[in-house]
Amino acid sequence: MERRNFLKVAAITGATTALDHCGHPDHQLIRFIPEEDLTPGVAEWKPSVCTMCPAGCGLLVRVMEGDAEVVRNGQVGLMRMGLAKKLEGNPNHPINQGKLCPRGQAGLQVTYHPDRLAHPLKRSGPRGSGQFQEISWGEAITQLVGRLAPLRSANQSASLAFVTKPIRGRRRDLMEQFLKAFGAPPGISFEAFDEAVLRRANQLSFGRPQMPTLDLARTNYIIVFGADFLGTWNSPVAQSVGYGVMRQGRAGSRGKFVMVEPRMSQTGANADEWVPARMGAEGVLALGLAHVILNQKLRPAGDMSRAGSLIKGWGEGLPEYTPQAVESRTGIPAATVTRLAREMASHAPAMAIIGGPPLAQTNGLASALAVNALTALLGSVEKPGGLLFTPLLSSSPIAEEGSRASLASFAQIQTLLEKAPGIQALLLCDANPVFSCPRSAGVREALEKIPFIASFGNFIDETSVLADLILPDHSSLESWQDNVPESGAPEGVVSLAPPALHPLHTTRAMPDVLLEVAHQLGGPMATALPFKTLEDMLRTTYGGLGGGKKHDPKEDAAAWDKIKADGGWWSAQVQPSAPLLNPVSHPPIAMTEPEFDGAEVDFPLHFLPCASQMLLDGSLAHLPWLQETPDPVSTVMWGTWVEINPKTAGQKGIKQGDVVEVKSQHGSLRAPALISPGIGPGTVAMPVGQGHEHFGRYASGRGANPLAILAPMIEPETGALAWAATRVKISRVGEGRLALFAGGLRAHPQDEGQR
Amino acid sequence: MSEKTIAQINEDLLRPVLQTTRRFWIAMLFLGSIVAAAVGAFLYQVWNGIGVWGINRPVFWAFDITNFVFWIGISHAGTLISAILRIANATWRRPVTRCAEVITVFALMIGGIFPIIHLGRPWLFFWMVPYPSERQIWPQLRSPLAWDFFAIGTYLSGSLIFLSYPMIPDLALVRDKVTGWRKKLYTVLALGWRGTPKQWHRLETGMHIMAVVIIPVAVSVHTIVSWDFAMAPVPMWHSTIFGPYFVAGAIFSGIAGLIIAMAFLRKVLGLEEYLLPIHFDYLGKLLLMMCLIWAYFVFSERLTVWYGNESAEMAVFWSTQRGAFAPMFWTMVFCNFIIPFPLLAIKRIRNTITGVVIASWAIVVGMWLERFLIIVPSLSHKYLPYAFGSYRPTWVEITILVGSNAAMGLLYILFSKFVPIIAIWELKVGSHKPVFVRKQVTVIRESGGTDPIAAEPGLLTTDI
Amino acid sequence: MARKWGMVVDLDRCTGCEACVVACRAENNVPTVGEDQAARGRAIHWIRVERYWEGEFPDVRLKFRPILCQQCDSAPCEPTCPTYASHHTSEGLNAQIYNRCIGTRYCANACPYSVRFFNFYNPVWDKPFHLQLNPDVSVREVGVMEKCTFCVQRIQAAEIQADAEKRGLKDGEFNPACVQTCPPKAMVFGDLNDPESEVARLARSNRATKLLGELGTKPNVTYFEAESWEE
Amino acid sequence: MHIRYRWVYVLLALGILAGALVTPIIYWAEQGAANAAQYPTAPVFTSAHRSLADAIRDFFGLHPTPVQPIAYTHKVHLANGMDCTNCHANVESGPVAGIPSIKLCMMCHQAVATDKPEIKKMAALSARGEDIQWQRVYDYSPTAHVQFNHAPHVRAKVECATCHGDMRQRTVAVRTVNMDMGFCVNCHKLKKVSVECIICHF
Repeated sequence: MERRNFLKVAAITGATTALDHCGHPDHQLIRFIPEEDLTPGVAEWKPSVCTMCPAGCGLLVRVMEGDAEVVRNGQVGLMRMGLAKKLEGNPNHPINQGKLCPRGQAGLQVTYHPDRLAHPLKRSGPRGSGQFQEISWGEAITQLVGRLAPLRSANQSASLAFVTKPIRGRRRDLMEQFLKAFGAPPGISFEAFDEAVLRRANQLSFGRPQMPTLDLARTNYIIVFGADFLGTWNSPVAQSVGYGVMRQGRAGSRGKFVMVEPRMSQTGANADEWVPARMGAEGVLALGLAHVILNQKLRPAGDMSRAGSLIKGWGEGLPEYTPQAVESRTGIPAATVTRLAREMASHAPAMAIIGGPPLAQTNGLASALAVNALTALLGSVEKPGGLLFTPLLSSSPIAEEGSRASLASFAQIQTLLEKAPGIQALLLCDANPVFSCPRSAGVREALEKIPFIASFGNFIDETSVLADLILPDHSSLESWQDNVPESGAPEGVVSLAPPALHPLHTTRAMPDVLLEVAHQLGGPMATALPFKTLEDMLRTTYGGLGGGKKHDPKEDAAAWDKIKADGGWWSAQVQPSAPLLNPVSHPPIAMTEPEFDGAEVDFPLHFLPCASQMLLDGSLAHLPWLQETPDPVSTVMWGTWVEINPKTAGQKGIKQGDVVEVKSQHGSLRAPALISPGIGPGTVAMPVGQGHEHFGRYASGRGANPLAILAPMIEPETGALAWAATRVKISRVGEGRLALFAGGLRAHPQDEGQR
Repeated sequence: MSEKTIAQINEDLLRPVLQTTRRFWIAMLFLGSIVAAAVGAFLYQVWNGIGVWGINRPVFWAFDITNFVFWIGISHAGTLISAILRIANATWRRPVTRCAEVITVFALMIGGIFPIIHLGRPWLFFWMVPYPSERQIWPQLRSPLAWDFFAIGTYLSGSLIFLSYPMIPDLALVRDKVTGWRKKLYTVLALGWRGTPKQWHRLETGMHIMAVVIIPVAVSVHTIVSWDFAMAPVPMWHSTIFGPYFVAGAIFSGIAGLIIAMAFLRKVLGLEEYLLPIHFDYLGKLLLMMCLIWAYFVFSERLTVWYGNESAEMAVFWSTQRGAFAPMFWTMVFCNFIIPFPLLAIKRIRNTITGVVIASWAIVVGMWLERFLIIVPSLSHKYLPYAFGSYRPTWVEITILVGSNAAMGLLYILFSKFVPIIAIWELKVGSHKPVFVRKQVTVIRESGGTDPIAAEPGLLTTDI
Repeated sequence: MARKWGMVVDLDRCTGCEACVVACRAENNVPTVGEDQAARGRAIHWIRVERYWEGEFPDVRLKFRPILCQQCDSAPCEPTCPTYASHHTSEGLNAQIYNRCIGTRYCANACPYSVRFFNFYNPVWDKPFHLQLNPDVSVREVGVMEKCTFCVQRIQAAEIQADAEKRGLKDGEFNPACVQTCPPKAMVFGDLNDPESEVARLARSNRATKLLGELGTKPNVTYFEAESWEE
Repeated sequence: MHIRYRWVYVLLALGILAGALVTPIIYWAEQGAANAAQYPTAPVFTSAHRSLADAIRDFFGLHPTPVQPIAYTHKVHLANGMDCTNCHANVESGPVAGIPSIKLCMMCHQAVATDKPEIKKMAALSARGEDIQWQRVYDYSPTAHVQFNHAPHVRAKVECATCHGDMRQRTVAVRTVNMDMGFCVNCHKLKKVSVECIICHF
């Protein structure tokens, strides 16, 4: 149907062009003189940095000459220019070692997306109507300056706020410096699946407020509590590479992988043993394991670090966490607990990891500390085959970020909302809190009150649709990129690369815009940000790296060129440094029971939103490649689903594909049901990512957004959103349709009974 | 029959050819529009792509090939039957042969079109034809589809000869009865038939040779059609039983088709005195036998699969016995066995034409379902369950299916409009002593007419 | 001796992440068909990751298996094609020649692995997505069958390059897109006729199994089944 | 035929017409519905033919002769001692021979033959910052799925003229050699190189 229309359009408008070397370009268009001279038909591989998630993988971009329809000074024409044809991992990069995840592979589509904003826009209709009109860059920047200058003169500069997607690198520093110089509070780095709890826990347990690096390649035993480390969590590519080695890369020693999670994820599917513990009870299980190890003296007690001292009753050998007690609280047989404990103790190096759902509980921090203590007990902190921490370069923004990590982005957003009436101007950079926060948090309503919103993102999404002014950024391939990865490699890494492509549209790099604004604001702003462009800034920061100690300009220049050619800088010299000084002291924590929103009688089911392997937190839902790639577990394409255990479905009379209503105390949504044996009868799961109102033609009006109906439950200490702490009820609404790629469920159809 | 005089026979059998009724035009109108709609549907498909059909991955074949096999099956009534009966010298065959042979030719034409319609790029169908081109490539002769091309080609041309050969005397007969443009037309068609002994002799021998030749061809055609499936490693396709199974099924549905056609002619053209209950009785017996053979094949096919209990095949098996396709499967069994068996087995019912016709209708429907059930369930349950699928037809496929049936009717009616649908001369030969062929020689020389018994006996002696 | 391209897939390494699926789409101009067509079973994935459930909750398992064209030595799809569009090359590839394909779809029916995909409509790319299309791979049109080619464009490019430099191909000098991107390095590609190549070495291993080998298709893709942990 | 049946012909015609119309009607109906359902569609790239005429031309392998914006004369340039590779620089190294941008032309023609009308045209273009819209002369229909690579052919000592004719005699390039598959296959056979389909078609 769809394609038939496209065909008709094509046939009628004659919109057909053909690949430049095997067809005829549109004749009516004029040709511009190409800016560069590439060898036609020959591919060039240029380094870049993947920005689909914060992991900071190194890219090689396959650039080939081609004809692009471009607009140059108001005129449409064909331009022969370098076009990105394929993304591959940079084989020399220490994090992804030449590999890429599906999301990284799809990064190409961001640059060539038909709904990408091609030029600055200003709002022409009422707020949120999505009506904008095209303006020039000059006008756009004047408008922005015109809004910001008065704030400073009226010394309301504190009333400027900045919300950005998590960026690790100089861009982020630039924002911070801009805000500091302006006199505004620090920017808010917003992530939907917040890792603040884990950062906090690592800071308390190990003195490192950052995500861990897993030395899977050398580990013999890994027990994972909820962390989707082969799919979407932390630095998935680096972890997958290590996982491959752990499985079959070492002669004779195949490591064991135990997964503890309530619903089978793509990661869990690979586990040797899959342990569906009760939601929120993961910490208890961890302590149960520790109990066995401690009391059976399976590990020298000497390894008991301060990680242990943070747990109430650790010194006494965790008397309340006998296997039987654990069985009653987690639903995991005592025998299993004992066996697992023995196994992991006798297969050093062994490690325990926590992430994802267990941390999204009211007792998330306690669970994290419990698991950290277990890892410490196993003696694999900052040891080969254990938890490592990527050394943070002195120049890295993470150190600073870390000190802030104690406050989760949800908490930061909430404080922002509280201050909202006082805020005069808001700057957005690809962050989408309206989509990613529970509707009950009222983000949209609060933002609508802010008199002026400017967005740097290059797509219209639920948040930037509220903007009055849009200054679209280049795509990541078109601009300078740098990233100081928080985790993923044992050595210090800077991912850095010059633009791989000439800009396709009349966009501008956000840092350059900020710099220009700063200069136009003049005074202290100009002096605080002396750089002309991001490139200057990057060079002054990293130019010295790898150069000689005594900064000889010639040597530095060579080093700089090398960094640009390599796509970054990394060095084994930067060893894991000693734990940070002034460790945060903290009273011991008791493993409390998790609290859930919604009484069990009215809302009998746990509701588990889970990161989508393809669409991540929804920030990639606009890419058709990812939309059409079947989810690995459900094989659903182009949609959302509610994952229900066959028993639960049977009771409610729900069949595969039926539309069901999921109702929480804070809202309800509708989505087709997916009957899956991989989830317990007491839980329903939904992938995050669909349910966009405004996010390009491929995502808009598709599926439902589970985050919307969440209760505003938080982990008290960090203020992180406890997104797995909501209870719901479900009911069948009627017939529906799922675009499933898989036919059968099982390898032997008979298992499903006679078909 | 012998009490009917030659004049009456001519009168009765030439009537449809010589005068056009209103009913004829209305039929043409009706069928014509349906056929036109089907042609439109096909053009629509060519313009948009075959995606307008319901086919998908893994069910790449459905209605298209079902119709193909079905029509090729129908085609097995005519030529095969009449050939066998000729050789067996069954005299009751005489009124039946032509309307049977016509079915063959038209069914083949219609069936033969489907492999072209079903192509993703129909305009390139001629690549299946071996012809020298600058590309220096020939068709892949290992492909059953290529075999189909040759088999059907042979069978069609064979059947055409088999049909048109004995038409000559009757065309000549018409030639002598009509005037104007039609005179010219039939003069050409009659190929200068003058009924000389040589001509009669050649006709007879020709028919005998063709009858012998056409039987193995007919058998081979449907065997080869069955190989389209049997040669592919698809669960429940890859089976040795398919050859005979398909041939049996073909003759089964073919006879049913023939009976329906005969009943139709009998009513519409008022041939009650020519197509007698006895014919339906005989054909009914034949049909009964085929019904049993068919049932036997289905049973043994199912039994061996079930007993073999091979995982992939069982998936298909259960989908037809209890699964999504079960309703169709049991309808098929009902139509092909439960209904026809008693109707045909009980003599009293078999002698009523109605009973036989009802059975035939059931069988035609049932056999179409059988073809469908051979193709779709297997394709939707191949070896890897992950790639299982299902199928739902679209209006395009349905229109084309209906259109193909309308086309059959259209062609059949048109034919009966232009050629006596019952072989007049055979009837006459049947109703007189064998010696007459000799007598008639002189007559013809005398009167120049072709009507064997035109002149009175008296003339004979004087003229020789 | 002529080359014979083959692949080994280690299911114990495969995590089912589907990076291979997207990489293949990017490299080979595989079109997206949209939700409606996808729901009708017309989505095209030259390589797919099959998943099979075992058991019931809580003792439930999920197994992944990437499936691409197995490039069979005696491929059922080849003899079925009446026009030679599907045929075997001297380097053991299972070629699909788009321009020769008339769309009988017989090959797809005959393929036991269901790895052949048909263009039910003309593929479309909303501009400017088409700027990404790989000029080394042709864009298929309606009515044409398509399938994994082992990235034949990369094979040919490498061979032409090697000839230009008057040398042979080095093992692992190039890889198909799926192999190149596979994060846990579950796939290995190379020349099976070169006994020194890694893929040949692995193919000789005692872990080697063939998918549906019992059908006698002689696949050139070898699978290493997932192993279980023992102390 | 009898006169009183004339009305039947009319009916017959109408009936068949109606039948033929059924599908287009449904088609347009569907189109309407679909368009309503569609998000605003940007112009698309598709492998569909632009028009029925295009499809037919493609089917019979007809190549319209392109009209070049500038009457470039190969004859003169080659006579002045230039070489094919001066402009088609990548023919030895890459798959595509390449056509230079107007920059290269202007290098000489700022000085050379500036008075000639064609050169004036070109100068005007480059002044406007536009390139010359050269039209392809030799190309394969997309439906031919040919992946041609110049370099190996040049390395195999195939003369340019073998496929492109003797350009020393030509002004504007026109399709002198009919590059159908037979042309390629014959040469491949002659030179004993593989004629496997996959060599060119993928």
